[in-house]
Amino acid sequence: MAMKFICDTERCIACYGCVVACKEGHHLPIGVNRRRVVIVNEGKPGEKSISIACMHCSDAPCMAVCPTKCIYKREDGIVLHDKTKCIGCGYCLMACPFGAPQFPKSGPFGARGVMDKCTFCAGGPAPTFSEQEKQLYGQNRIAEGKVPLCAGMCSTKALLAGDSEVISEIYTQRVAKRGAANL
Amino acid sequence: MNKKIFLGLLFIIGALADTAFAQTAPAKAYLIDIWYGFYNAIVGDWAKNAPLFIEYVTKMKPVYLLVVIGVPSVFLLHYLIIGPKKFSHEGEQILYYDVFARIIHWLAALFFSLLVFTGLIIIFANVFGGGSFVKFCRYVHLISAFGFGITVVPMFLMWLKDMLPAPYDIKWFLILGGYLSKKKRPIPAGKYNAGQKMWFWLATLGGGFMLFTGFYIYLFNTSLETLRLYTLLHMLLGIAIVALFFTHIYMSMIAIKGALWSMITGYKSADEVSILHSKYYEKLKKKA
Amino acid sequence: MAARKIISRKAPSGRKFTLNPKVARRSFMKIAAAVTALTGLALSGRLTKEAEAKAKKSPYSQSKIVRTICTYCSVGCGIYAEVENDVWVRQEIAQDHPVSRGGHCCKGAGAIDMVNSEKRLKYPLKRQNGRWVKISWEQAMDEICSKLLDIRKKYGPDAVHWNGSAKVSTEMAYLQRKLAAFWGTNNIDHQARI
Amino acid sequence: MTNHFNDIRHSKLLFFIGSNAAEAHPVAMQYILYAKEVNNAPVIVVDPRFTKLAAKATDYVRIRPGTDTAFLMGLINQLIQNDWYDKEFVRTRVAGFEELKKEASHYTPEVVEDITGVPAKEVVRIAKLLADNRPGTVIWCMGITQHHIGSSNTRACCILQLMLGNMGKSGGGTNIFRGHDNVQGATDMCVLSHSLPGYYGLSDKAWKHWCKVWGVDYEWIKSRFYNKKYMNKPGFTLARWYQGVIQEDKITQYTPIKAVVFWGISSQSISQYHKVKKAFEQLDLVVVIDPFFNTTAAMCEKDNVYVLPSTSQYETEGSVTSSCRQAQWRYKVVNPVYDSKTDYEIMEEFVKRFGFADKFYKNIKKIPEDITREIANGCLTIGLCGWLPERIKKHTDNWHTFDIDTLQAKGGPCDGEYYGLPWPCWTEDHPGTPILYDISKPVAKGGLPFRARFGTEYTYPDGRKENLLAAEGVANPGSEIMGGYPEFPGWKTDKNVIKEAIKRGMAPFGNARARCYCWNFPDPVPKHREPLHSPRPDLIKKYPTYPDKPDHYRVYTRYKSEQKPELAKEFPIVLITGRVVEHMGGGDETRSNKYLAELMPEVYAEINPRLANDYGLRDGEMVWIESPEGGRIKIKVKVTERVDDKTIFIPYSFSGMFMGRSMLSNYPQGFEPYAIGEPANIVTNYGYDIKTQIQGTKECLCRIKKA
Repeated sequence: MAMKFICDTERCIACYGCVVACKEGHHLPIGVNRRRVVIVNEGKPGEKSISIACMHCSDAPCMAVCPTKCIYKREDGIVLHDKTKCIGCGYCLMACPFGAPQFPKSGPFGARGVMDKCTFCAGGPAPTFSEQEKQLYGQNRIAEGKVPLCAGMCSTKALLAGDSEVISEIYTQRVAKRGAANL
Repeated sequence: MNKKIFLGLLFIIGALADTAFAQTAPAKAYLIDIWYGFYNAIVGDWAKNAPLFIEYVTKMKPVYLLVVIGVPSVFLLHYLIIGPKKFSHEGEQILYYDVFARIIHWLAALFFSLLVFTGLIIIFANVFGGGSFVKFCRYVHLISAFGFGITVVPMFLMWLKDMLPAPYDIKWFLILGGYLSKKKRPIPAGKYNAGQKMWFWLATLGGGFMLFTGFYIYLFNTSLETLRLYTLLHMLLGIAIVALFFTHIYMSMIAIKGALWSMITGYKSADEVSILHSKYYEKLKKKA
Repeated sequence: MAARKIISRKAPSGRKFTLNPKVARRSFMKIAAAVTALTGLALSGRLTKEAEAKAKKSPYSQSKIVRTICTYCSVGCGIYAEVENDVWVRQEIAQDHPVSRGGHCCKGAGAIDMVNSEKRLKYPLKRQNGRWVKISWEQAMDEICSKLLDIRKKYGPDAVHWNGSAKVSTEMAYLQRKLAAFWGTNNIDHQARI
Repeated sequence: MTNHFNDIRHSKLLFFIGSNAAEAHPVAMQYILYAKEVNNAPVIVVDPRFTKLAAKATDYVRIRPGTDTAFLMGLINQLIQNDWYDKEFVRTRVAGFEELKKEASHYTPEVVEDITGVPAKEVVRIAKLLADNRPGTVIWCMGITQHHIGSSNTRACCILQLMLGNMGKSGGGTNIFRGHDNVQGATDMCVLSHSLPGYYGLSDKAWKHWCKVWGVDYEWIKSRFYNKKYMNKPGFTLARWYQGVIQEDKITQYTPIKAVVFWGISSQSISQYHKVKKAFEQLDLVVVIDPFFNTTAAMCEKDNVYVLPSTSQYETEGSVTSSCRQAQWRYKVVNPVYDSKTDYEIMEEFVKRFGFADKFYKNIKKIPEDITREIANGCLTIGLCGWLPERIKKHTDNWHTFDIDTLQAKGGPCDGEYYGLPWPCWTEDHPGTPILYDISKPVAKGGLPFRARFGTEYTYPDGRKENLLAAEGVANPGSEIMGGYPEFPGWKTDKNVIKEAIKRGMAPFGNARARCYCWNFPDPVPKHREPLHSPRPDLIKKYPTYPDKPDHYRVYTRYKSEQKPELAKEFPIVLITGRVVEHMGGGDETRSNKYLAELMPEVYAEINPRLANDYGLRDGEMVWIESPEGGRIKIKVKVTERVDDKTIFIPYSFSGMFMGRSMLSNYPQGFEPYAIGEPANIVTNYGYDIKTQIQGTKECLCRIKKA
């Protein structure tokens, strides 16, 4: 089992619903974008957009390079990190293909604070539902049995979140339906 | 591992694959263009050097471990088998380091040691449990870098002349500075021997390069591609610096009995200079 | 059928509800299946903090869910507002709303900010000598109404123009029109004009 | 909207004209994309700008701003010429076809190409697409309405659907995505200067009906007015009220306006905003009631302004009507925060001090439920009789029981009813009318014929007589009269008449034909007229505007005298405004949300690379944009191919700057929005619709200067 996101680019309309849902839900500071929307060919035919966050890679490069070994993988494939251990070195950002790790400028001398990234709305290593968890990682919706905010609030249901097998099945079906309709 | 990451990428951007089925925008944009558009916008030049970065950074820790454990153990063996060199500290004294040189040396030494130790702590952050202690070390590393940056300049200038390489340095290297024998034979070396020269150049120029790369790693305001390169170089050079740093400490504090005092008082005994810096001693004698 | 499994899930409001099977069959499946995956996960007990999660199912134990409607555009998206001690603590996903099905654009996703924003106007203000002065409601209403009545007396009821709103409830909009009628003017308009 | 959002799932074609649903109505996109994906429906987007919606289109048509009627008439002409129109539908349910045919025949593809810039071939192709994919839906927004011929534009859209026979069908219809969350409700309540709630108008009959509903004496209401003439005369509109203060155009009211109340509305949405600001300085009193400190208050630089903090919508309750005429109950989430009061409380404060509280609240004891009941008692014309507070609440409480395909509840407490009881909801047990003019269902089950509002017969100018009632055999199932019938006498004021009609399976307002020829409009059949400020001086002679209208909502409105061919020389660039997804309306709310402000922190002008290079402008540079009326704004350039090289686009949701000057010092400390920018409406031009006086912000001219 591995939790994953898929963004259906044919459906994504770059409404930024996922971005604000995430920020508002987890009370993120300005400048920290756990999720962002990338638009290509803006204003031209072929304009497409995609919503990107931590992809919770099965073989996460960030885990490999972290000097504090604060990034870990849960059994369900969600990649989380321990903010109390993180030192804000930035290696994870250098290793990440998606630019997922975020660094608020909060340390002394404008240094990077500790890393922040998408938690798949699964909180962090702090006790579930504790004040500390809320402060550091935001909501822990997975523990409540709820879907991540971004996918739940996606206006066109472009963003899918869940077990990779299930969502890729849905996605395949969707594309197949589209294909058949266009034959 | 890289293969897996790429597969992951394909999975994600595979979301685009259905453009092949669906009718697209009015004037057809080529699927491959869109794919590359996304790839460039999201992944960018990650594939160029990030896999390399990941590979080397993960391998760096054992190398450092090897250096941190290996170098001292070699010296321990040396100490046990060959033992330190002993010189008489009585008799004629030669002024080796003036007050200015000593102050600069010790200031630089302080910052440099801080840099090395905090650097090592950062590399082995998981051993120290990460968190606020290591974060504190990061700030110490940063402040020390500024301190070292200020002191390294006069140090570089004051020793530059004596640190220029000389032909007999090759001979020094061939006999490894005579540290492998217990005999007291004059060793070919000027005011500073080839080992010291090596250390000097590494500490000043290498240190400068460390400052440069470190500054970018701290600011994080250049492209990730460059940052990865700088980080790698920072870490690679760090290995050499840590190794020589340990050597320097061993040599000055243990390998040559009483050598430490010369940097405190400024004087070395003629006995010591005549053996370890024979060429310089000859020069001095000639002058006299 | 995977979608079937989620059909009788507890609604966030605590009420049992049944989704129309047709709903699940349609493209609604996407998010629904994501729910399956996650609830399935919760049940498999492989969560890191499984024991703690069991003890406390929600971070807001005293909260209740209020159904309300987004205030931005005319699509009328549903919102589940989670309220605890008269504080809107969290905006939940109204996945079973027949029109929006949980969807929000960026404005709606931040609807909670309408209440919690620190930029909210906090007290009546009056501009005096070029500066803003805090006044009481009583004073504000007294001054405004006496000025309005003076203008009415001096120039007639049509000297006041009322601008109503498309952002208030239908009832309130009705009262705005009624007020203009009772005031004695047709000088009333709102955003629908433009 | 004649249909509802979910019904778009059944569409076989989507025709957007002047709508950017992807930014203005993102959640509606899930149905639009569903139709595109599953029905393989062509998505045709007609817009001067390549919008985010156009990015999802299958066919994008770039049109010159202000020429929608010409394009639509060109399509209609193609449908008629090629016999692609729905002959049966036209025979049985449409009136004035001959007149339409005559007028439309002028708009050949070549003529359309000349006017709109759309290639002639493209016009034929789109017409064929429309004809081949039925039922298709036509969707529009302010891109269609905000023109001086906005009312013609909208009618042209409706006529297009009539020709295609798409009216009253699932998947068809004319779907106007409206702007604000409750603009439909507020419009139904006619917070408008030309009508009383329920679109009753301002006639004596209407006043008498409402006096009866309110339980007040008609004579008393009359005594409140200056005189009876002003009771029946439409008042100033939002678009031009400020002329009542500055009087640049002659006003036809006995007094200038001395005080203005802004209740939950931002002023920067009014065109020629610099003149509105001038009006603020001449007013004796400005009252601003808003949850946020809005621009209106910041623009008043005289000691004449009061700002009252009302609560947000989540701290009060009431029903809201979404674009598809469905009511939902917006429950109160929390009690009012800070020292703010709900709108109802503020209203009470006003009414109490005005001294007519007993009359005003005669039927209203419990707020807001009793108000809903009073509305249900009064608004018979649009069938709000069934909108009881309990029913609306029941629907909202059980929204999960409604089928997303038809919006009909299956089982549960609302079994068989349509979500939100889309009006007309004729009686207390009527399920609502999800699709207007649908004659496949009985009226009692949500069916409806066309309204017989304009008599039973009409003689056209050429002497042709036509029966305006629907043809024989065309009526809702179960109707007592299978064919056209006139409206029931007294149905607008008597609920029993409505009940009686429903019982007989008939619509209270009759069963008629939809008119293509509206004799009560300046242009009975929609007709292209060049924008007042046209970039094509050569076309002005051929398609001139209307004569000036001396008393248009109490103010002289220039048409003919404003349309000058030489203007385009000095102001060569077309300016259009529009929405961005991050901000709403005037943006005072959304710019006070830090996340939204972060996403869209500043205003910009979209300029085509070609135009930018001609003026030597680079991306991110500042530019002055100037309007013929003297408005000018300093704004950042965004070089993009979204617009063509004759047009620039500015999002209108910004304020806080004024002609290059920051107004931040006018905000009390701590209440400034996170993002400020120049209001686009400073540079929007003169020009108002001939019928409704909507402002023409989508057909402006401007010039640009490097800053």
